Amino acid sequence: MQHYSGFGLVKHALSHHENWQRQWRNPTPKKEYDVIIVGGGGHGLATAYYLAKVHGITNVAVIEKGWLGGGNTARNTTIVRSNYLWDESAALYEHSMKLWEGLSQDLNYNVMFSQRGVLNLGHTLQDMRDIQRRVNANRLNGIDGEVLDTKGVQDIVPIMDCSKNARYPVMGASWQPRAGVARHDAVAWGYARGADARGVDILQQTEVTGFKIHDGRVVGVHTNRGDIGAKTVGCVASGNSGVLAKMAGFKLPIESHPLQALVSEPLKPVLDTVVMSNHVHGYISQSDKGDLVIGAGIDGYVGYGQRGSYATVEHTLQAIVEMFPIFSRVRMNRQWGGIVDTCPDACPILSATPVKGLFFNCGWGTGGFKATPGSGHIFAATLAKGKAHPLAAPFSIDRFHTGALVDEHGAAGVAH
Amino acid sequence: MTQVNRLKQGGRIDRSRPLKFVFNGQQYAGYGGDTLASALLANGVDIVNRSFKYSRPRGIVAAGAEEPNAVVQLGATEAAQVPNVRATQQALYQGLTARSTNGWPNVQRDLMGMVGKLSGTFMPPGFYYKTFMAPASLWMTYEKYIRKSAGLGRSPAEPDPDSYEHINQHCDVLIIGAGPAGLTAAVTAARNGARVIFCDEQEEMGGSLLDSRELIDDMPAAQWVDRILDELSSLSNVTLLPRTTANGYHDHNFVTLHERRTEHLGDSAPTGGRRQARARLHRVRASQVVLAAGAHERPLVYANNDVPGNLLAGAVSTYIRRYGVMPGQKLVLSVTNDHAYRTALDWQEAGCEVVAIADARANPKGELVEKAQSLGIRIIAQSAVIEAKGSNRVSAACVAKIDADSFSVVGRVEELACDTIASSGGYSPVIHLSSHTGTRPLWRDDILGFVPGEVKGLTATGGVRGVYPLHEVIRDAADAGVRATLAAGVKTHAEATTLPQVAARQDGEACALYQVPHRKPSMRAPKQFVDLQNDVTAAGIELATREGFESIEHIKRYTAMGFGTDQGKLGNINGMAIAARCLKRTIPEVGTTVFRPNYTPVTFGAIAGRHCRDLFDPERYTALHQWHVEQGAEFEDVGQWKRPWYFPRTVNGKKETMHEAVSRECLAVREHIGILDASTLGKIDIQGPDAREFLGRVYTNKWAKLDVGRVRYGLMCKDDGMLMDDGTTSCLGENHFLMTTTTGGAAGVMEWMELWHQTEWPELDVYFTSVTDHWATMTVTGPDARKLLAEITDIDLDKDQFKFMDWREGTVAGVPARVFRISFTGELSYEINVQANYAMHVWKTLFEHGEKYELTPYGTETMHVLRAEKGLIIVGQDTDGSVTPEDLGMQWAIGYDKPFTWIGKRALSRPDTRRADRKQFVGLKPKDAKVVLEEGAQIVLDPNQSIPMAMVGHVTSSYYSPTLGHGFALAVVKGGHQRMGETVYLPMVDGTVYEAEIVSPVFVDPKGERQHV
Amino acid sequence: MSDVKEFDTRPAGNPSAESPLAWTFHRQGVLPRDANAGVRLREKSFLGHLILRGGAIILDEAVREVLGMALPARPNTLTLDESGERSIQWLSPDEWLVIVPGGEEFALESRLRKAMGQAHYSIINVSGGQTVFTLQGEKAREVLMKSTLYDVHTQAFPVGKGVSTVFAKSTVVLRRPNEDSWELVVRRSFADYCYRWLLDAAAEYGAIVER
Amino acid sequence: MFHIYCPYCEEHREEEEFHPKGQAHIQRPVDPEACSDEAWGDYLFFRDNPRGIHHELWVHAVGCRKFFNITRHTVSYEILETYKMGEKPSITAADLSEKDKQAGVQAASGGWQTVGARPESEALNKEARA
Repeated sequence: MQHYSGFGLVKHALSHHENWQRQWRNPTPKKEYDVIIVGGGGHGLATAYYLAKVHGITNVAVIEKGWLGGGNTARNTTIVRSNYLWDESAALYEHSMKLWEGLSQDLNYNVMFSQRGVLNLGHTLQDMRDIQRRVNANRLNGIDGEVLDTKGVQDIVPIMDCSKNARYPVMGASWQPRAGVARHDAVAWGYARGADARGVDILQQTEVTGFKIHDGRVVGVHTNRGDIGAKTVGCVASGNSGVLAKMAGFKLPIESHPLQALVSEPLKPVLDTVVMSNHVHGYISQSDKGDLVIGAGIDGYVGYGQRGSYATVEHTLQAIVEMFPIFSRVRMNRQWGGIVDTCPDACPILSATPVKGLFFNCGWGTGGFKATPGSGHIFAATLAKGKAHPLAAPFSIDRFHTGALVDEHGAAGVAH
Repeated sequence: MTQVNRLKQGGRIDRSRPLKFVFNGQQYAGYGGDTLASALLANGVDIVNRSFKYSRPRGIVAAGAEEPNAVVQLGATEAAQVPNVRATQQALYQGLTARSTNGWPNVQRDLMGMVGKLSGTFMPPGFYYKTFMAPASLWMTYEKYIRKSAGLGRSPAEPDPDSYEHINQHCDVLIIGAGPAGLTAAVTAARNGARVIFCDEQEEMGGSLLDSRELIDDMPAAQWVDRILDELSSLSNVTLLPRTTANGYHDHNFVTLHERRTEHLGDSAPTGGRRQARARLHRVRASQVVLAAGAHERPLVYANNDVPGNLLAGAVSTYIRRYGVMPGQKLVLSVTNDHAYRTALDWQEAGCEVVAIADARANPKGELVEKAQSLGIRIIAQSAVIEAKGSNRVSAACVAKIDADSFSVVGRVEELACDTIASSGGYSPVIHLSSHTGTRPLWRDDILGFVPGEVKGLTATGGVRGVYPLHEVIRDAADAGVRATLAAGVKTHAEATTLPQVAARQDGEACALYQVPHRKPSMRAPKQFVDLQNDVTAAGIELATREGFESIEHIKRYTAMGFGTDQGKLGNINGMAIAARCLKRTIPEVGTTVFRPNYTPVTFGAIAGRHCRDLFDPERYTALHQWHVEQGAEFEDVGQWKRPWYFPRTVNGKKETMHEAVSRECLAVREHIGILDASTLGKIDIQGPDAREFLGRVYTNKWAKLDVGRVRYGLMCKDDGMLMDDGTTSCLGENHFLMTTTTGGAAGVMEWMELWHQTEWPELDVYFTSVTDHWATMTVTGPDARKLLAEITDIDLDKDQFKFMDWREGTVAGVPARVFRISFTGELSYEINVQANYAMHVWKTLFEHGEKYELTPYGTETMHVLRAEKGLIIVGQDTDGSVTPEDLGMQWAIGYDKPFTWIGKRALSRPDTRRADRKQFVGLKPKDAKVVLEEGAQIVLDPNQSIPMAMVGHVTSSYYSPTLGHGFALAVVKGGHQRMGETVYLPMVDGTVYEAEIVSPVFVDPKGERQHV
Repeated sequence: MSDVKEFDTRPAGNPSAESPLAWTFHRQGVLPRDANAGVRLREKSFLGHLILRGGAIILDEAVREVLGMALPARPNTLTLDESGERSIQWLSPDEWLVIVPGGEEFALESRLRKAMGQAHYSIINVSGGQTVFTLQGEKAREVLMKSTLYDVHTQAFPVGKGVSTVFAKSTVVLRRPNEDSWELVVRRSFADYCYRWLLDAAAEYGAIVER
Repeated sequence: MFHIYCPYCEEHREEEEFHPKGQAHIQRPVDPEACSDEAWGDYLFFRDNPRGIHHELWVHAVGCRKFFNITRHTVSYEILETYKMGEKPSITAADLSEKDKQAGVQAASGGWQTVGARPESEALNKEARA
């Protein structure tokens, strides 16, 4: 793998940039792999990367029906935080946060993880109770966080309307300084490059059309490029997980919903943190390019169309203008939609399945991007060992039968 | 300043209306009918901006929505700032003030330009990903500078003085685009009786006909436009919307149109007179949509094609014919098609020199070619401009013979002195709207462009589907107008109206050329720009493909091509063609890009509409709201309701704090009497012979034996066993009940019951009707409640006649009332329901009589304290969707042996709901009486353990009790019901650790005697 | 149906009553009276409102007998008596809204109950819970277009139509009792919001508010 | 933005008047007590989630307040039919074209069971309509 550095850039400039290597190969599928990952998004590529790097398992293929990183990795609002309420999810996301903190160096690929802090606003007394509960829990779980009052919020975001005149005045917020945003595409590309360099085959434009199952055990997959054998298969296909599960003969407690987001035209720096409001219902940050990146809630119906209802966008921008009256004349450049796989308890599934050797990692709903490194790291361990990593254990499919849900709806009321 | 480039005559501008404007601090003049861009060109302003990555000088390229460079900051005052306005779409008005968005200290002498020259070398696509990684600690510092250099315009710093609005529209046929196709389709649909909405993004309708050389019905095209518009505006079934951009096409023919109502008049909507909205967002539900958006001309990609003076051929014609502006003196035209020859004709007719036309075709022929030849214009076949010379303005064009197949320059390079290079590489249909709902466009080799895929309810016509010759456009559009009208179900004879007469023009075939080859390979040639706004070059795309980015989506993301505010209207196809060349594929194999709304950017304000400020969200008021306001109540938002939170008194000029007010209110209730406006509680009237059975199914407890005249508290779960809502339900008649719900749960419970009734149990005879707003509810509570009420009611309040959990009817203050003896405070309480119109009368009468008892109004905060002292839960505060009735210790409210398996019951026997260590509802008594625990504080058993600590629960409610004289709390604790008397610890963020004892959640009057007195 | 508690919520005496807009008018002080106003807005307060639920056939018989009016059977329609003061509005296949002059509602309820006998139905008095706005003037339709999703074009919304629909961020029953006016049946707690919305949307046309 | 035909109001209305309520034809087990934990969990949480033809329950929340069913394509978002409670969809998996099948289009499997249309309530519904 070509090492990236500032010095390298200068060297390449002198040769007119004609000597840069491919960041990943375009290999021909082998007959069989030790592990096949279905889904070449951030989570799938991270899984492959850590399988190779941590567990030394390099005879791995990542099978992607489109282009790598082309699903939700390419369509999210890039927020990274770990201040989740319940111990189980907090542990999961904090594990991920720690990996984020060294990710650019680990991958030798600058994923532009910007720890600009995330504010979760409270507008009602109950919001504030929930915030206190979450921050207290976070602190005892070793996760940074503070409860701010209105003035504390205003100090961090002077351009926000924190006055009493607002319909739902800002009463305070939780503040996680280590949280922030990252360059979403770079995450997928960085993992792809790192995995490829360690021998992982990334098979793009390859669609899994079925699973080869013998005696209740998965032995490979059918694809549009022929059958490929595998000892272990891990599905990391977000919105399409339900479709894959159906191919393998079982159902998941998942529904795929549209989740919309939008960006403004690029502006000079005006907002240097991430602001989220469950109650007024919108969240916003500013990207390195200057776009205001704004997220909406999910639409209530099942949808694989990568688009949702316009009314959702209207409501979101109403919330943004309510919080930031100065943005009224700023213009929305583009809107788009992702397909998010939502679980009834707003927590993921990292689990074995009724088919031996077949594992699923899905159900990240609206919050999957931030989990990318942690999810890949834990799922790689699960695939390598053939049983759930301790952090994954609470997120087994069984919980929907025993009732042991990890209900994060309070923490994920607004999609992020 | 004189308008050096303004033609003496011609154009559609209004020379009788001179206007002054300011650009980059300098004053200029223009005319009514100008755009900012045409006025800048008229004044000889070459450089309008600096490019964002390389800081190169940039000029105006286009004349419409596709303009990538002339993006300016508008506004004379702070509040009226508008970032990123395209000068080509901004009408000039008196006093318009604009400036470039990049360039320091100014666009003419830009110091960043030096940096730009360097970064041109060191900043290939993706360079961010390859550097700034060491040391990790410095990344946030690097990032600060990266951010500073990004962005175009700036946000205003003050709130917008203007308002915006939505308007909902419905029509048979929506026609988008008022060029020849749109006009023809509109007039056809309108004459056939369709309800028509006809919109166009420009200041004036007419599209390409406004600068056309052609004749329609023997009159200049622009004159024909006027005639058709006159007819359309006289028809009552037609809504004409100029200055209105169709910016989003959504499912089932829902289209958003953004109408700029006052942006052509000034920085802000005119003041004085009645208030107007600055913009109107039309939300159109159209039975049929006719897309007549035309096509954008494609520039050719050659070296230094970004130097000011490089324009689109069609834009040059537009500036000359529509605005009476010469963008230069000496023109070199580089083309691949016949249509662009008109620019040479327009140029020469305006009295300036056409140096040459470089035509990429080996043997150009066609009417326009012949016309140019006959005018003596030099035509250089099989050649193109391969490089522009000049730094701040084009000084020459390098023209050479090229071979497109081998992608090479095959002849001598001739340097032609000129100040303007206009190029035309063909036309890209404006398919954006047709792909907003996910339909993939289709590539057509014959027109060298993408056309719309099939979209239900949408008919594309004219240029947008690759029909370019005017006579064919008109025929196609008339047909589209008829088809759309019929498809909309309009009853009509559907006769195509007489087609206007247009001479058929013989054009030669166009050839395919995107990037023009240079003598040097792309990586070494001077920059050949593909996406001008994002500084994406042909070399950048080549590098991306070299590094393995092979899908067009990868290439776009790696290079940022198409991510600008122009969304790649000029560059995308060229970029795809370059990628196709590098990857040795065809353009459709490289992929299509699916456009997303918006077609052009729309202000947040317009999308938000009137739903902001005072109208952001409804404020719901009870019938007693005015009284609360006049008493100086502080309000709490509960859902959309405004509820009094507490009533601070001003004593000796000093206003009580919340703590003081709440203590006073609490003691008043416990010692005398208080009154609460409880009107916001949800109320549902339930009638029918199966009402009782239905209640038994949706509530956890039993309802079979509740007598008429009695009230019962009930819990409602979802089928996962988790508590969803609670409230009391009264038996009004054998088949008649009145249910109350929580304030926030009212609508949800109503829909919940309808859901079960309509989908699972339609055989039950029962009806539900919301009566939340009909009844006003006032709770009088406290030891003196009976005495007060007795003064103004005819109801027998005798404690044995009217017992706790009874209800009675009668009058209160002369108004018919239902009175419920239920208590949320633990005190003797009467909840009075009267028709809301009479509530104020009853309330005031209570106060007239209550003065002697020190009747004290209290708000939600006191209500919370009083109920917490009694261990009564608030759903949503003490529960969070993971709490069962058993967790709450409310087994007394669970009908385990009811015959029907009520909602939630089965889930209680799942392994997880049977766990002994579930979090259970308890009271907490802080060891230190002065302490009021923090709500949300986490509970641990061992305060000395290391982080992460094992948490066993949290505080759900916590208050100071003025009655008890100490703080107390409610909490959920793992296995809490078995831990009574144990000590737990609450480690706080500041390091303090509180101790508390687990106790019963009932702190006041544990035997419940007071409510029974 | 028997075993239901009838209750006349209107007092016999004459205690002061406050319409849902009482606070709104009080706060506003002087009501708008613009010259050349495009819209005129009026609250028709203190009317009798009853919700009838039950089977169409049997309810139709009862209202014919008691009110001398037919139950509108087609969805989204409205029938009025000759005076225009009494109306029945279709709300759903088993639900209708009856509006009568204030004070008539309880007697009407009792007579309907008698007429309905033992059938399964319900009648609910909601007179305190909602109010009626009338909107008139040449710009009334445009103000409604800014406020509601429903197509208010005369072709789509002839006299005699009435629909429950979205109004800004609230809901109303919108109906057209005659050529000149629109009626909005508004929930009490949303009345202030709807009123403020209407005036804001009418700002460019000018408005007159009558009490 | 869907334009939805309400089978009770007998006209098309805007999406904002409706709420989606999840997959249609999910029947509550007749005897919950006899259900295994697994069967109960399936009823509560497991859904078809097809990429293709889906039968959905919606309510005309701001309108007639009636629940009804929609058969909708979850990729194209085309509404293929709407039908009242107690009725069965006329478009099901069997109607998928070969082309659709090859393209991986799926159909919800719930088409045969209809909530509110267990034999006893179906009879009652018929009576009510008569």
